Amino acid sequence: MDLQFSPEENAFREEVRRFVAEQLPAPIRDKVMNGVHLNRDEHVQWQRILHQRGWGGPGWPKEFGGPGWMPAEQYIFEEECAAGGAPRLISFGLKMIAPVLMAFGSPEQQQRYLPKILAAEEWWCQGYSEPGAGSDLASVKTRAVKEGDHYIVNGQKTWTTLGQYADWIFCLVRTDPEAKKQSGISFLLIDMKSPGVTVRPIITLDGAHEVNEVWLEDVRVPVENLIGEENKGWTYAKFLLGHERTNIAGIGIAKRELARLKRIAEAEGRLDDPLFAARVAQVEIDLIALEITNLRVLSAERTKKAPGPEASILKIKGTEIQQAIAELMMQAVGPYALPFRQEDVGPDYAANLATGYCNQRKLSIFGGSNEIQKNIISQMILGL
Amino acid sequence: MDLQFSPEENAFREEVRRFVAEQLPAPIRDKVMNGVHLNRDEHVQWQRILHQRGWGGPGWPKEFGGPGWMPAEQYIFEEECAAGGAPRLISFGLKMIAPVLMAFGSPEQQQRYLPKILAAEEWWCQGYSEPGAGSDLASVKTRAVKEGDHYIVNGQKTWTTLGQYADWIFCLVRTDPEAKKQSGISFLLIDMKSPGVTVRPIITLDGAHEVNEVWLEDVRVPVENLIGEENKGWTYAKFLLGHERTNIAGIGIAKRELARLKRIAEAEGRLDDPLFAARVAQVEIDLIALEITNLRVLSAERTKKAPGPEASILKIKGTEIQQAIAELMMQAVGPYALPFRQEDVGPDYAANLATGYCNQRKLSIFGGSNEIQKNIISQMILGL
Amino acid sequence: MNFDFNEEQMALQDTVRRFIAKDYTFEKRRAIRDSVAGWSREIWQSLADLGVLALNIDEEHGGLGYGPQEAGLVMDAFGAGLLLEPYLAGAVIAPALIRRTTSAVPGDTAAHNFQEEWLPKIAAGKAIVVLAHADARGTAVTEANGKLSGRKAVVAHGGCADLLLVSARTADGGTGLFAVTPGAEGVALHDYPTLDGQRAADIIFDKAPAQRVDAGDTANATQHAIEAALDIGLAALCAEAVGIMEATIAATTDYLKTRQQFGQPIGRFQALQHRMADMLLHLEQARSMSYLAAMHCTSEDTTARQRSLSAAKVTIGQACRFIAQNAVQLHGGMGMTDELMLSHWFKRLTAIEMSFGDTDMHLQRFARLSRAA
Amino acid sequence: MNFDFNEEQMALQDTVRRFIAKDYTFEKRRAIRDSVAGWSREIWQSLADLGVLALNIDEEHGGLGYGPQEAGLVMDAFGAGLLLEPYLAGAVIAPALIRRTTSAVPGDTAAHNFQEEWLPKIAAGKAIVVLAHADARGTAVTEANGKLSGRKAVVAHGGCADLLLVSARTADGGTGLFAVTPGAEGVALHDYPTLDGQRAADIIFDKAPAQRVDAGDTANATQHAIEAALDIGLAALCAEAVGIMEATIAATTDYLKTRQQFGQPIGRFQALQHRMADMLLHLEQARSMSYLAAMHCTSEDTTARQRSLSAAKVTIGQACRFIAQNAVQLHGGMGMTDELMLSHWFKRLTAIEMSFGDTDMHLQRFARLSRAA
Repeated sequence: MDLQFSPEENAFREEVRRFVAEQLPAPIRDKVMNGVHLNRDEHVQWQRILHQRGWGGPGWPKEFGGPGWMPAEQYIFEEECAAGGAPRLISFGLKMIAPVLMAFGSPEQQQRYLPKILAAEEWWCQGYSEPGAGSDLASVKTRAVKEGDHYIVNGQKTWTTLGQYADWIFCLVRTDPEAKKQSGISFLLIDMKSPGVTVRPIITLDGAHEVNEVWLEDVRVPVENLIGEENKGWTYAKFLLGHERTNIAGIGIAKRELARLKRIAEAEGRLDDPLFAARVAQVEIDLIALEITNLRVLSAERTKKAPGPEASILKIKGTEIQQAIAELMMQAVGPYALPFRQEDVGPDYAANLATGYCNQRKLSIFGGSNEIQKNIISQMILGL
Repeated sequence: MDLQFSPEENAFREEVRRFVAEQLPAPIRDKVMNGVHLNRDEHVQWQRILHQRGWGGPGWPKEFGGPGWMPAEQYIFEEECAAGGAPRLISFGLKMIAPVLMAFGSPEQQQRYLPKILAAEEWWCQGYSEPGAGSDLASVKTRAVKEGDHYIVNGQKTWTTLGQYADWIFCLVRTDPEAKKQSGISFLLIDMKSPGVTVRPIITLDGAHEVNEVWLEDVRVPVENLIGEENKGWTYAKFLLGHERTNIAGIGIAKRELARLKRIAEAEGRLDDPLFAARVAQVEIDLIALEITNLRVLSAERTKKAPGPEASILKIKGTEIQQAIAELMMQAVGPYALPFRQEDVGPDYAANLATGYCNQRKLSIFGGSNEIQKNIISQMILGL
Repeated sequence: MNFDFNEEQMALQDTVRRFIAKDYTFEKRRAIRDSVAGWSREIWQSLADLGVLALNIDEEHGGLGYGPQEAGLVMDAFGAGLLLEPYLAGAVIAPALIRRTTSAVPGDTAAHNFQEEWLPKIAAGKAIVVLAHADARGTAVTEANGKLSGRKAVVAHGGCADLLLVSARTADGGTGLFAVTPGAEGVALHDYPTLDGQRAADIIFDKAPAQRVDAGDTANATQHAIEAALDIGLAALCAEAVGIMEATIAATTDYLKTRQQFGQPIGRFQALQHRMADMLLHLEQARSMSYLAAMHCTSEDTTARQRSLSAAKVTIGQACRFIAQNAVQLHGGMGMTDELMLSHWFKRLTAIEMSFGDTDMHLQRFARLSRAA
Repeated sequence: MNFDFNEEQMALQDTVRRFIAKDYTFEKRRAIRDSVAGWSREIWQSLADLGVLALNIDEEHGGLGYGPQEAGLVMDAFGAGLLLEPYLAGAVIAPALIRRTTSAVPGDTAAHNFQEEWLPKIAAGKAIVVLAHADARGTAVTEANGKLSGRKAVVAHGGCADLLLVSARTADGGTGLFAVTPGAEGVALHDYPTLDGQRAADIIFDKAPAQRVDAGDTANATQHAIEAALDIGLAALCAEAVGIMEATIAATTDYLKTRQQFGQPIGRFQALQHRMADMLLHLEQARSMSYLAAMHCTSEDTTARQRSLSAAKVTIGQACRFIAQNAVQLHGGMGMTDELMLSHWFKRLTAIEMSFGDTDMHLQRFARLSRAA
């Protein structure tokens, strides 16, 4: 057992750190460092900078244009990007649909879609959840009926993150209504410009427009946009859910936010309050422990490939830590957290803290609620 | 709404306080004040003192020899007894079997048993739980078969608190093995001196002998010892469970223990530690809130009679508070909590703190585990 | 010992509840929130017509002479509808303060005149008076030659005040209370929305003309009077929180009964049932403490009063946090949307926890006062 | 970065695990616990034969020269069996201390002789050396003219020591380390059982003859050496806790699968499943921190070392508390009985949380060190 990174890994960390410091545009870094939402162009700009360096797909193998990194390198990369104030990678293309395309897509599909994801020429979004199917994904109701060389798709997707920016949506659709739950589902790629696709914003409690409803009315989708086999979509969906969980612990981001919390608390004199100082210490300790737990899972993955149910541990603790940090930041500024989206009231760092706290409540709900994660742990790890 | 006690109630409080101060033997008070277990004789001695004053059955109506107090007076009485260091009432006779006898017993049974309970001439214990039926009481397996004017009883009871002192045990027994769960159960009174009754101690983690197994082998019980009707025992059992829950919050005891915690913490200088002081403050605040919640339930009972599902709230918070106090007392003395049942090591007050902490773990398990109480709240109050 | 409200009290609360249900719907509230002012004079007038603005003002000055219990019943009823109008600031705290500061010295005619001028106007809904006191950052305002200079931050409903009562440090080092007209020269007021959809203001005074209205700060009388008025406000705030939490739990219970996942209502899942039970425990403890706060907030024994109110605020603050977070969690994504009342309750409960001193502040104050006692 | 143990390490742990499973059964342990001494020389000799007493002693002195990782693997394996013998005191802390204190000055022959005399004896199981240092109450021992006077309280395994190493305040105000024979005149030792079935002693020194064994306290070298040795002990204690918690969770999982209530195994109830998931989360975080503790406990950077060890102790202490309490709770009454190993794990986990400084102490130390850093 050796908890140290190797000299090569440390050198790589230095390289990434330097790259981020030199290449990340200052306005983007400032926004990220202060918890401000980025717009589409800013995300695209950073992705293209990474792509130019050959780092556009950190988790991708070399054959598809990725750097072919080991998990430890991916981890270091994400940690340094987060620490340096780089935007989170746009996961829907890079981490969700791309692995599915690589594993189950046809060579034509791979060539058509993957390069544009790397180059940020096409933005993807996810069409999994439906109004009646949040945690219970397999009860998807959106119907796709084959007519000649097209599927005609009708239904409604929801909680579609950043769908307002998307060129494409990957969808779970029901192709066999007679089959039992999981077995009649297919996996379709749909052009957002198709007639019949309507995106309606969902405004969240923090006043942000991050998620959407996507309505599909008689949308015609060419059969070549089917991934793999018809009615086998659940297999690909589960595969994707597994991959979505890489870096699920969010260590790099949590470290960056913890540093922000400590700066704010220090500025507000709150670390002189022993209770507040103890709360900050508690979350810092939890994060140290989670980082090691995360590295242990990564280390085990070298032999076992896909993240197992241990990822549920990372999801729960990771989101709890991020939520605790957001809560403490808001708490640290006291009354000045109350002004809502007012950049000209109170100290600079106060403006986003309450909305940040509100926004972070999503972390324990989305991506498989923490209750679902506990089901997974008790059933898959403990066998209950 | 008026949260004050009336002048009459305050005068009554004074009277009880004086009585306890004058009549409670000092050796008993010292034991109670320091969390030392009492023996049978000490319990009996105090009960007889109360009985002489006419206060032997605080919850009893006048017709059976009780003082006929209202809930508020009972509450004041129990609170002052606890504050003054009086032993907890021996509930198995006074609060469990007695209400059942009053409600469902024959006049002969009432005359035979009730006076001896008041006078502490007979000690009762409870025969509800069985090895296979803890929370799930209705799955009782002990069999009673009628042969002429006797029942022949075979089976095993467990967790029988202070059964080693008992003259009588009240038992749930199955008289109709064909009937569905609840409906084949009867309620029997069994003389502990009957041939075939064996009491075996269960030693708990604190080294104490408080609970027992009671084995029943071909025990002959006269039919006149049946309460009410055969196979209707579940009705009486539920009635008893309702009554067991009077004073379930344990406010008086918790107040006394909180005062002990504060004395110990002050002696150890632990209140200068802001974290420890905050933990003590938290439990004190919880207790203030619970006392009012308890009074609200008592106030509502004046019109509704038996304690409703609200008693589950009192059980959960009451036991959490008592457990938290025990935990903090142990924590307060640090290393000196470690010596196990050593009265000659460390400060006087340290000797029982770790065993007390261990012993108090039972509170959230016995009398309907806190998990069962949450089931009751979610189903009976919230309708889930 | 009696926890029942009398018929008059029940009728009062019923009236307010009916008003909220009928005239303060989700849509109506949203329109008010999105208006320029962020509150409605029309609603304010309706509240005056219902008599609730006169509740906390003595009969001598055109009020009804009720106490904190009735204020609590009204605030509890406002809770479910999340009233945006400045009831707490204008109809609870201001009258309590005017009553206490301007009558400290018997026979003070100027003070008496101040009461006679303003209390009837408040009762009738003709004037909104708001206290601008220190926030946690302690930005100070000082007085010199009848003019105020300095800054008050995050003054709840400061923007809608017809008259500001401003606490300021006087030349002799004491605290004085001054009446300032918001439109006066030397007063710059920046009004903005807060997290909960209500309004607050940062106010800068630059030699603003002010009239002293307290009867002098002998033995810290003015400071004590301000604290006493704020404690009456805190008790009312606790009652509002209880009303919101009750509504939040009711809505979440309904949601759990109807929302289907994995072939059954999610309320059948035991882990969620137990969470709801925990939420109910918090609510009932909070309700108990709101009664305690109402009873003790007018006590003359400052230490006992502050100890009780700190205990109440800790219990209620923790309940606000737990219930708000878990109600959103149990609603899943739906709990995050601006479209459901739930997220608005969430935000108001969050704001309440942070107002009047947060949980940690009160927990430590309680520990200090308990040890001293 | 590699979290796998090598084959040698795995074999070592396997050996200890097999020994515990075969030679340290529940019944055997109970008999040892109830014996007059409360521990077994025979078992101690078996541990010597297995080589584990030599683990933390350098090869030069008859040891195997392993480090904290191996000590952790052994302590982890002892955990499930709740070894009563003084491994932590006698085979982890004492060698680390002797190594550090008595070799601070190169060429100190007396010190060298002390190492040569005692380390091989410890490795062979021929001598048990125990450190008697201050407890949280800070009862002091002072040295004058080669004699010690004062009191050490709750010295873990003090009663079974062949030699005590006693920290004492010297005439110059520094800390010295002194070897004292327990049977010597002027030493009164009161040996008693502790909550976890182990032994501790209160020791009173009254002009007890003592031999100074440290090389002088220049720049607090002796104090630092003691702290360094205790930190190595704390890391080993963390590993023991992880072993116990793992066993506790496994036993509770089994119980939930077999115990029937309301017609099904209670492990089917979601609220209990989620509790188990929370326990597992605590365990995995604790395990991570026990690795961190093993890695950092020998660090020369005192601040970084103490910060890491405090973080580890907080995580592990909280896990001990949560897992112990909930394992008993989920076992119901069965969890309370002396008959099941479960209650013994509970008590040892409770004792561990209170040893080497409790959670609050370490949480605050971590906060202090983090801010300073």
